[in-house]
Amino acid sequence: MRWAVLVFPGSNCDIDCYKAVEALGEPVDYVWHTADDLSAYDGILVPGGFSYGDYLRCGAIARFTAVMGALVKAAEAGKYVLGICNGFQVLTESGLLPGALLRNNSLKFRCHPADLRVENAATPFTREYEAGEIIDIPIAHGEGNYYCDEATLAELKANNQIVFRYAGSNPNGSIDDIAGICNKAGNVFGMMPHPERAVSELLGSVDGKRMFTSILSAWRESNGAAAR
Amino acid sequence: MFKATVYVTIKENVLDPQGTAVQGALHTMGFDDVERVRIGKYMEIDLNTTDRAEAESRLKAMCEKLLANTVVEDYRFELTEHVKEGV
Amino acid sequence: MFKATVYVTIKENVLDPQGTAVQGALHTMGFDDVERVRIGKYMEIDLNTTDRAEAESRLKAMCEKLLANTVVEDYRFELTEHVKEGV
Amino acid sequence: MAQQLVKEPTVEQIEEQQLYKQMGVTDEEYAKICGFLGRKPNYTEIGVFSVMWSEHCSYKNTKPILKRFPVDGPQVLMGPGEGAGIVDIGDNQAVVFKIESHNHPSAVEPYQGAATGVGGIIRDIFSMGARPVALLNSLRFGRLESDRVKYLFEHVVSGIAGYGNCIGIPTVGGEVMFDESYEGNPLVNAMCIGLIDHDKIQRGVADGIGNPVFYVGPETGRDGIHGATFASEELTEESEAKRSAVQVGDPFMEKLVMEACIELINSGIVIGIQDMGAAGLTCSSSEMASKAGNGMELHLDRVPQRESGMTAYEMMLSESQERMLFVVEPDKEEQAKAIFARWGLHCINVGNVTDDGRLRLIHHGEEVGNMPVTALVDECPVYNKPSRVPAYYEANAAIDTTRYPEVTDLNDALLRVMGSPTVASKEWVYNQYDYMVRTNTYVPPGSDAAVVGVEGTRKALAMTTDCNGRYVYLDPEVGGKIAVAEAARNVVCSGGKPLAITDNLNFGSPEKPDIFWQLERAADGISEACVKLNAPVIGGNVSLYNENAKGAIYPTPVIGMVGLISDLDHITTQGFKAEGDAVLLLGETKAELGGSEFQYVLHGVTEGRPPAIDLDVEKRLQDALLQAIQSGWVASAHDLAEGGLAAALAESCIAGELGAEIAVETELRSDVALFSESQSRVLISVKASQAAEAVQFFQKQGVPCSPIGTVNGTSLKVTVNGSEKIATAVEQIERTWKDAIPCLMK
Ligand SMILES: Nc1ncnc2c1ncn2[C@@H]1O[C@H](COP(=O)(O)OP(=O)(O)O)[C@@H](O)[C@H]1O
Ligand SMILES: [Mg+2]
Repeated sequence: MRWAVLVFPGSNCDIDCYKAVEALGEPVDYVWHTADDLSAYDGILVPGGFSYGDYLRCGAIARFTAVMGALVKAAEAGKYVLGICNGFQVLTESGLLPGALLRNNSLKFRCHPADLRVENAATPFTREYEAGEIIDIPIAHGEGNYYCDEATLAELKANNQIVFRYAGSNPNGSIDDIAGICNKAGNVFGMMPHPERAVSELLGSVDGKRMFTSILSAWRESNGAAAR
Repeated sequence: MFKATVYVTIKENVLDPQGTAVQGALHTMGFDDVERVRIGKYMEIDLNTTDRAEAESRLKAMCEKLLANTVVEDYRFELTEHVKEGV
Repeated sequence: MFKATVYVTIKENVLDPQGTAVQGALHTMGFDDVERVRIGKYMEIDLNTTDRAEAESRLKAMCEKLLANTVVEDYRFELTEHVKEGV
Repeated sequence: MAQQLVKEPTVEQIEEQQLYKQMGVTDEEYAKICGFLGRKPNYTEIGVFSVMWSEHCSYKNTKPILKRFPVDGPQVLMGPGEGAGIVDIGDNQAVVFKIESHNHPSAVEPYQGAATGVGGIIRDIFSMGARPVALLNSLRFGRLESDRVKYLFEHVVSGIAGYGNCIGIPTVGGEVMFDESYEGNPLVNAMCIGLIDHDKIQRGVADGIGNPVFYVGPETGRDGIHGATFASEELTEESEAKRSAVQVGDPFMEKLVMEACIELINSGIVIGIQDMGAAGLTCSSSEMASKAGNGMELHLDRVPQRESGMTAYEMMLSESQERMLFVVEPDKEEQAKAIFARWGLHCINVGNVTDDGRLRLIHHGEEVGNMPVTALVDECPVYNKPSRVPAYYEANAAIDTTRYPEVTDLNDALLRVMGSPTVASKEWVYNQYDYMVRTNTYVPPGSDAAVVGVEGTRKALAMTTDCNGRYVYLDPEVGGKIAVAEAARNVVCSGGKPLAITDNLNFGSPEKPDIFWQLERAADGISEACVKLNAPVIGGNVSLYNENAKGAIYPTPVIGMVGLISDLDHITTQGFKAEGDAVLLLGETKAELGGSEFQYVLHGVTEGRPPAIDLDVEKRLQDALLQAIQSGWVASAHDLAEGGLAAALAESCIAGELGAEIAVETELRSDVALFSESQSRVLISVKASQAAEAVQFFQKQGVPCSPIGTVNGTSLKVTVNGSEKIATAVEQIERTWKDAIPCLMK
């Protein structure tokens, strides 16, 4: 499975995402924001950080880069797209995921371990988790307060698009304790917590690892066991 | 040359955490008469064009595409013509 | 009841990195006629008072103390009287 | 827009009206400058001299003091002098670090002041060619009660967070202390740590006559003009009026500049590179020329300008942020431009290296400045300020620190000490910092030292900042020693071997003999401890004139230390690990409450002599502890600092989410025994089965070691000589400790 990690000016979790995939032993490339073709890749990570300094709104400016045009095509083609933190914000800004991420209700940047409940373990991103399982994946954001209108929320629920909720206290005020959602088709997923920061005991948790192995096994399955 | 002022405000029914926090702070500071605070953005943009209609349509496009996130924000703008000084 | 609109802008000679970044983005999006972008804040505040002079002086105090950081920002405000609906 | 007509004072006006005095230049200095020039300086020139000869750039008052520091050691690859010091960590790798203050800007505009402080220290690190991997900060504020202090604290922290988080360098540790001494004059010191391969080390030299000099980064505005002199003055009401001197940071821009500069350096074409920090273009150009023994010619019309009508004076003195100056060979220009273009940046040729040893400034086709580089950089007069033993110091000798009646409710005393903002949990602070980005933070904030892994190896770096200003005030020499010893102890407790230190001397006005005495004595203490603990000074910073209406702040020489953990298995944290483990106290407890948190919180005073320190004892303790940790049988280690044994026990319980049953045998009064801040003590825990062996091991090394109890249950229970003094649920202590700062900040 070929992986891409997008790099925008101001991305800063690109290296961490790259390392997390590299640890799987899978081929992975950094793909610069000026690239306009992602067809070589099966999985695309939109990393965290402060693309374009988070100026105006988080993810607002990154959305207009060339690579985002390619990303929309890749998403339509059914490729796996995972947006983490700022990557999630980019995905909502670009309309690949519904809703918006507002300022944390504390108005403060918050960085700490967070408990998440796996609400949907049937997505390509979460198949190696148990439904209802509580996992420990850290957050680090100032604008993770997920918002959408009533109708969208009802739709998210009806389609099982809410993948993670905060278990325990909600760190940012997000609607319905949402921590991560996927699109209707299930191949585009955005979350505020950082699975790439929970991949070794030294980092305090290994619960993020299964996100990457989930994607890999989903891809292998849909591409036949013979796939690399 | 046009000078545009763009107002981006949070939609009426969307929570405004910053406004709420500022209101709370004003109360603790003794400004109890503050009933409601909403915080938006105020942008000043200089546009190098002489055609008002054109300026308007371009500004609208900028707002829709970039300056506001219409999922949660409303926008409006004003345009005033400026004659360039000097030359 | 007064409705105040407060404009907080970055002082003329102070760097506005956000405005610069947005200007750059507008350029890459093809809005080359944008010459300058400055981004400030726009606040709407409801004040439960009937005395205009009082409203003004309180608003000034709020701006100086909290709403604007006068080290790097300027502010101005407008007040309009509103008659409370209903009741 | 009509150009603003700037009328600069003439050469004669500068002299007749003594305008140089407003820039902090004395009559004698003015005369010297005239001598160096062979004529009278114009406005631009006197401006350039004034910043280069300010304390901040020239160390004219502190050079004799800095000379006392030990700066050598086999591990040191580069000592003080460049942007940052460099220490070998083996395998062709090295660690680069430095600390810097932004006290005065933060007092005036806390968010931007702190943010640009962080931005500045990061530039110091990457301009050496290193990749910044971690940030720390050391903060001091007045009592966390007044609105102004809360405002400063809140915005300083969010400024640090705003910059570090955006640029993507984890902020992994630091310290915060609150004491009325810092009222109105907060301290904001930021430290950055980077990693580099030996062969990539850069210097800020303008070598190669005729080589082009490039400017990269955002446009120059009228920001922070006279920032360096501002940093060298006392804060007064008038400094409020100088508010325009505060610069605004753009961490996004710095991220681009940083990545591009690292790429440029890795390409191998850079001859010299330096950041434009204090005194901007002036300092970077003259220092780069001076280090190469060359001159430099700058064409100011080519300097990118944000505002119209800028004068030469303004451009030379601007402290606009995120700018760098570098030299490459002429045929490498295109390569450099291509690297910056990829990051959306332009580099601009603003001048050339010359052979005449002069800094020459050309503006609008005219030479507007021509000064000898050596005069600017090396010839600033050095002053040996008078020094005098302060009366308060003499008076304190007579004070018995146990003169207050015994405090008997020690449960209450413990909660009060744990709830004091200085001791309380700093989670409110560090949860605003992204301390995990880059995924090498193995010990996050909350333990004695932070630990950051060296990627691709089994090594890690332990890092900490420490200084107890109360001790330094009560006895500068002892306090200076303790600051170094405590930093080293924190590193050792985390499993590291101290490598070197960087220091930030935050003091009052050196014009006052009492203050100068503090400086001298503190420097002596620091030096002695550095020699003993084998941790030379590889760089630092001086911030003087830290005064408020009531006088000078407590002398606060903040020590930033980095240690090497040779194997990840040695990483040790302060939390108790397992039910049943034995708790051992290393070191000896004496009746030492002078300058303690207990004295401050319970009795409301800071008086007497601080705890004594014997550096031989300290060294023995640290060597033995490190050896024990490396042997693998130390479950937890925590150094005893503010709040003494009682606070250390509570902290180890809270971090481990475990209780402990402790029995202390002592000849001291109970409150003294539990809250004394005697030095050279560490609390460790080991498996019960290894306790006897552990005691033997330490005793053989000459380190006092007493088994004092067991990790057990959910409460902290302490008896002294058999009678119960403390019995409180860990959960309750934790609440008090964790809620203290958030409650005050509500
Ligand atoms: N300003 C700060 N920034 C980041 N971390 C901090 C800050 N202040 C304190 N901490 C962290 O909180 C913990 C406790 O700090 P402190 O009480 O000073 O510890 P110690 O006494 O062991 O040096 C440490 O891990 C420290 O790094
Ligand atoms: Mg300590």
